[in-house]
Amino acid sequence: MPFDRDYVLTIRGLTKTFSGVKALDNVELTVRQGEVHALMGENGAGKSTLMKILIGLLTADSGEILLDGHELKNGDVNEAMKRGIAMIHQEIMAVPELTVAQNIFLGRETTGSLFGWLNDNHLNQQAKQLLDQMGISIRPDTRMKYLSVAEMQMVEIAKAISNDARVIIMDEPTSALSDKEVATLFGIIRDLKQKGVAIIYISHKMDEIFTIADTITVLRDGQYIGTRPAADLDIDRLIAMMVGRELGSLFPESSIRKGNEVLSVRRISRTGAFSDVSFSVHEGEVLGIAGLMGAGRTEVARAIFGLDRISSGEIRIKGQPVVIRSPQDAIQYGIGYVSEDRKGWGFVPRLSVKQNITLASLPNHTKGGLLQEKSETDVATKMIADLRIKTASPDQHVLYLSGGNQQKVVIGKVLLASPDVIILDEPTRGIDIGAKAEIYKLINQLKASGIAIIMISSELPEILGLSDRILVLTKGKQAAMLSKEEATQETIMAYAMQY
Amino acid sequence: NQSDSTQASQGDGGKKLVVGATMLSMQNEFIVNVNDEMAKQAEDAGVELITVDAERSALKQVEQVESFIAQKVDAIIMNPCEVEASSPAVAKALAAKIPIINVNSETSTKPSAFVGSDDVESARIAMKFIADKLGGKGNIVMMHGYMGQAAQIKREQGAREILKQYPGLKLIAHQTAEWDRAKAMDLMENWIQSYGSGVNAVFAHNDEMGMGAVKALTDAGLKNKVIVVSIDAIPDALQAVQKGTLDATVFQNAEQQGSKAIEAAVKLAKGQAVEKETLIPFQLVTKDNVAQFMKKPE
Amino acid sequence: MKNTIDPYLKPVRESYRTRVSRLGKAGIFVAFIVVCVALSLITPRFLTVPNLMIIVTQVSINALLAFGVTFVIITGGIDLSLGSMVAVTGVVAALFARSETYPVVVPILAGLLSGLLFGAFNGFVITRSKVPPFIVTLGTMTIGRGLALILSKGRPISNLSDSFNFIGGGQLLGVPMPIIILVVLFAVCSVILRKTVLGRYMYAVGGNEQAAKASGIQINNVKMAVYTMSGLLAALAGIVLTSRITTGQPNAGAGFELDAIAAAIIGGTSTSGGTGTMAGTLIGALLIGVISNGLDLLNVSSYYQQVVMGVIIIGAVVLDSVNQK
Amino acid sequence: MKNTIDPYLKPVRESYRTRVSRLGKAGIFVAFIVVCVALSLITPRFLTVPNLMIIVTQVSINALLAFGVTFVIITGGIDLSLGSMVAVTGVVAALFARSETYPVVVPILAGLLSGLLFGAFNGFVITRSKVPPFIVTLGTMTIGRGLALILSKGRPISNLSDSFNFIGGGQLLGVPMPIIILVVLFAVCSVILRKTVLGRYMYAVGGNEQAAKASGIQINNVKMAVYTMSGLLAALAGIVLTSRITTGQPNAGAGFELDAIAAAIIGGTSTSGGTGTMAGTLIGALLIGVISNGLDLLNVSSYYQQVVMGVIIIGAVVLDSVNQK
Ligand SMILES: Nc1ncnc2c1ncn2[C@@H]1O[C@H](COP(=O)(O)OP(=O)(O)OP(=O)(O)O)[C@@H](O)[C@H]1O
Ligand SMILES: Nc1ncnc2c1ncn2[C@@H]1O[C@H](COP(=O)(O)OP(=O)(O)OP(=O)(O)O)[C@@H](O)[C@H]1O
Ligand SMILES: [Mg+2]
Ligand SMILES: [Mg+2]
Repeated sequence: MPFDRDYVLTIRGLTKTFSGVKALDNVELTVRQGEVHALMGENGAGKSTLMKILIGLLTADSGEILLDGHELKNGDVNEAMKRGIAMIHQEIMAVPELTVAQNIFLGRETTGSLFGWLNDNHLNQQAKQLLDQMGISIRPDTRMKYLSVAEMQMVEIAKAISNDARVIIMDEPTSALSDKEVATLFGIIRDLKQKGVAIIYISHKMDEIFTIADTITVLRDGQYIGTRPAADLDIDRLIAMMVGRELGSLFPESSIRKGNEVLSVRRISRTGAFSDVSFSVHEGEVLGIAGLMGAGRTEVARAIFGLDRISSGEIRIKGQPVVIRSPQDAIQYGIGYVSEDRKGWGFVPRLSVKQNITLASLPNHTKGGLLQEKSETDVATKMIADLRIKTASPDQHVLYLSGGNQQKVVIGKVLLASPDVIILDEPTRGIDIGAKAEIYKLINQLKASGIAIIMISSELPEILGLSDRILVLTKGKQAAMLSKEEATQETIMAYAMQY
Repeated sequence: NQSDSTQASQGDGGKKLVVGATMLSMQNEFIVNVNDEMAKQAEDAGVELITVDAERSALKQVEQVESFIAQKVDAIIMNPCEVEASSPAVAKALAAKIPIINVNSETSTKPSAFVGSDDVESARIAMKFIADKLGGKGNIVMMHGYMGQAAQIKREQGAREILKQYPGLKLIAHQTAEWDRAKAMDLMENWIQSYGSGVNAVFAHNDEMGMGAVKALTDAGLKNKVIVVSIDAIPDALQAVQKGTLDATVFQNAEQQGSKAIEAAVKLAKGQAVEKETLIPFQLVTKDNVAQFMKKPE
Repeated sequence: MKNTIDPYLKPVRESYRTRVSRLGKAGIFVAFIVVCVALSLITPRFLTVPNLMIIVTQVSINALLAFGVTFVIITGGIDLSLGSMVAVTGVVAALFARSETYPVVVPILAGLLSGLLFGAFNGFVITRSKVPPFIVTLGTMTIGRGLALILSKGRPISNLSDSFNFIGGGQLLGVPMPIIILVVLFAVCSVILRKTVLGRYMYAVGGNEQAAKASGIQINNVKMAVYTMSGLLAALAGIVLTSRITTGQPNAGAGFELDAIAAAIIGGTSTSGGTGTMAGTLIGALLIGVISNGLDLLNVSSYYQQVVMGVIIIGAVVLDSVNQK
Repeated sequence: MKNTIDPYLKPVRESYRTRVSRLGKAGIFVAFIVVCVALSLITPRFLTVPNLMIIVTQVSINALLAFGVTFVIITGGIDLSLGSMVAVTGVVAALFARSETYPVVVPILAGLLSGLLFGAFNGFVITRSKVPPFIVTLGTMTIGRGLALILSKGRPISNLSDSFNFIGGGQLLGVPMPIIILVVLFAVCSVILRKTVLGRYMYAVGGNEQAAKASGIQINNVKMAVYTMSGLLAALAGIVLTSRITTGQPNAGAGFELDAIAAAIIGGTSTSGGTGTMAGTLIGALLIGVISNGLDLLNVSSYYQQVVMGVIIIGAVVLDSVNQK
């Protein structure tokens, strides 16, 4: 490929091996000044790895990176940052104990050495300016640990753009954002484009890609598949490039008759989180819960599952009022919960797939007090097959699985405890389109088997595609309960933005 | 014989006299014995005795004496951790015009009075016994106390003095077992592996370690071939000497040290003169004379 | 989805994974073998049956403590009170073991009970308050030392019954009792860790406490269990030690906690919790024991012993981590 | 990565946030005041100027060590070699401080240099190998003890010059030198932690090493810096101690590391890294000093002292954490 002065960034022949496994194999990527270049691929395709090499967090085995035609030193974050690369990381890279301002300017406090002096007032002012410009109302002197995931993600964005970089990598910047913040981000991206900044944009949300991207490069399984102008592609063709085949309809039709009531809550409240929420779910029914970020959906789920206490109200299981003090109680009453934060509350990274899957129902696999490895393996193998979890073996550490498969492991764990009702909180966050389709299929299967499902999601298509009824929360209050027929994107948003 | 002591120990103002005592280590049986005797004598004399444990730290000891000074006690008894490092305590007490008595061992700064004995001498006695037993010829191993502590240094010094006099005695190995019975047992076991029956005698810096060595040798069936001698004459050691498993120990008179120390403290507090140095001699304890050292059961 | 080539299905990955986990366990084992071979070459006295027997006997006490603290560290905790528990339980056992007053099971049970209570107290404070285990067990370390001194009045308790002294000093079919106890407890602890629900929960709690909680695991019960087991194992160590030296020593065990924790960490247990094996811990304890024995055999002067000991331990773990790369 | 940010800690409400952080600092301070008031009520000898002076003087050595280890713990590390560094540096200083052979700055510099090298060695091994700091510093703890004995030939080094002895024993305007040194170093360490880039990076490295790395921070430099500073502060403690007891003592400082770490943790530094303040550490050290002094004043018998000490320390931290709820 000839050198082109339009190309601010050229990556050629890049290969990266993790202990014998090729995560990237002879990958190339060329990015023009002022373009939004989407990098697409399934979970585990190597997108983040490529970007981490670019910013210098990982060292490539071979290949070259040219920035403005000059080679970029391999594996040196400082050098990469100095030469104008910034990155929003997929995993939130925040120091919880430091403030927002301190996080934004971390590593760039002064121009001096380690013994330079700090001026936090100055940092706060600068941060405030920056956040105001972005239209974010977060106090710069708030400690990072008190922010919601969404707010942290916005701070990360602020951090990246404050660097005056000429190439900004955004690795799933919107995974925790709702439409409002996404719109803000896109506004920022357009501004940056105007200034000639190149953006490398990674996301699993297809609509975003076609809204913002100029060019799309696809990786599959560590291999470079191709680069196309976004205008030349549509969703189906892009998916075909990513997964190497056609994908059917995302939301298969399902017509299952709903059965008896499984769970109902009446006017439950938790001080400072939500109040007077009432709903019920029936066997074979999917109840969607929609709402904006911070509407309190997760809080409702946690309270029902016994992770938090409710301050008033009543929870009934199959018509019987129950008191739930801990997840153990909840599990006993037949409630399952898949957290929106799978790293935090979902799986144990250093336990194997098998061990994670059986974790919530372990006593079922004992004989004479001893664990029955075979029974565990049998059950796990079946679950791996049922949920199509892609893992080399049941003994693989979950740590090494891709996001989608980690999610399925958590779902498998919850299923094994044979719940009557499952609460799925953002079940497809950060998951590629193929895995999403599988999770949707799975939800329908569960539904068919008579399980009641509560699904919390920020993705309206998902809510609309799967739910039989939709509860909309706004600022911790119940704004509406919509039937499948009443619900459209517009009506949901109208209720969600009420007050 | 102390009928007038209660009255006698009122200070000038008629207030009860207060004596502060800082002890090397209250985890050491010998020191506990000294302190028990001090407590008993103090009670008989109607003196308030404040005992603190320096836990073998000279720094802590200096601090404790500082604290005594701040509390304005009438006299201080110090059972020094170190010769040099505990000296500032003496200097500070003297500067504050509070009499300070060293009990059991000395410091380089001379206190108001000294009651005790010279550790070097105890080791000389022990080693001399070994030399005599072996007829001036044989292989010896030595177990040190915690390295760098005054007692360890002095006991090593005494042992080496005697070894020099007997060129036929060879010190084939020496190692610390940190005053500890279990560690001494491990060490002896390892030495047995190294030297087998090539060892003729063991000198341990204290009885605890001596008892550990005895145990290891007994287990290995070597005890009757190897002489073990240690220092302190704790009850366990005396018993062992009586049974013949420990060949000898060196007796220091805890009771005398304790009572003489209190006596000196009370006198000095009241401004009376005392002996500058009260030396309480060591005595070698062997099977022959062990009976006279054994305490009657309480 | 047949066409999709999934990186996780690649055979290479499997082999990588197994290689890592194999090495993870093997790493320190290799270092251990290196040290042993070196010692055998330097001195012929090292590799003899009696000497190896002695090493294992000597290691047994530290290993028992290390097993207990391995449980604790796997859950993300720490136990600094081990040494003091050895002293307290040893003194308690000795008080009941004096010359044939009670049958030997009484001192054993008394010792174990005191260890159980001590450990349970640690667990109770740690689970009910938010005080970090480091501070709680540092506190009970001091408390325990005081208790041992109070109970024994600061003096060794001797003249223990022969049957009691058999525990640490006797032999069964030519094998010293401490070795037998070590082997049995190693088996028991391995089984608990690998084959019971409790063991699995330890890894879960240490690996991700929140996920464990969300899986319905009673975190506090698991923590109570590990600290109590640590207390019980310390009691066993205390009993073996007391019996071995035929004396209840109030100042026994000082500093043992560091050796035990070192054995666990050398053996691959991570201080951040969630990983660790009993086999690794055993190797860690053996490594420390072998070095200490070797240095005595070689008659390295005591000042240099300390230097060499430190260097070899760091060196062994460096070797281990290089191996794992 | 155990420090996953908990999205549920949410309530971002400013007021709540500041309340928490204010209490976080105040908690142990309240406990400290409670202990002081209690002691003043029990014994009139406690609240006197000379006694308070003595307490602070006595606390100074532990506080200096605790400052250093606070840096280390904030970055997520640990330093068990503190006590040995005190011994080595004290011996080195004493070797150069013998009766007026050199001007007093020579022994001071020699001591500090040896501490710097020792600490830098810790940092070097920790950053270049993957060996956990616990093992590395446990190893150098043993090595250091051996070195101190080798350098001093196992004997105390005495007859130090008066000018040297002034450092730990002298007074300036009626204030004991150790107190002055303590105050100065407290100020310096606080400023480093709160006002310099290095301090900020310590929090970052301990709070989230990945994030720190991704922000272009040279993790290894920060770690080298904290272990080196820990060595320097230990050297200062070693010099003060040596001067205070007018002797270079090869066995000095044994066990000091635990007290120093305890002071830091009592003062609110979390062993998992990322949090901690110098003021908290100072209060932690003072609390330990006050309790120890109080127990001596009350003439609590030494065995019970240990029990009471343990109980009060756990109690104070429980009080602290209850306060923080
Ligand atoms: N540190 C590591 N050690 C071993 N394997 C790794 C490591 N980091 C990534 N991998 C592997 O490299 C491959 C590519 O991972 P990468 O994170 O780049 O995927 P991705 O395309 O960003 O996926 P996602 O969409 O889920 O974020 C995966 O198979 C992953 O398991
Ligand atoms: N920045 C904030 N300031 C104050 N309170 C907040 C903030 N963010 C969230 N909360 C509180 O936390 C509660 C729940 O937030 P959470 O983000 O978990 O809700 P959610 O609807 O599940 O949103 P999502 O899952 O999309 O993040 C809200 O009721 C809100 O009061
Ligand atoms: Mg990624
Ligand atoms: Mg949510």
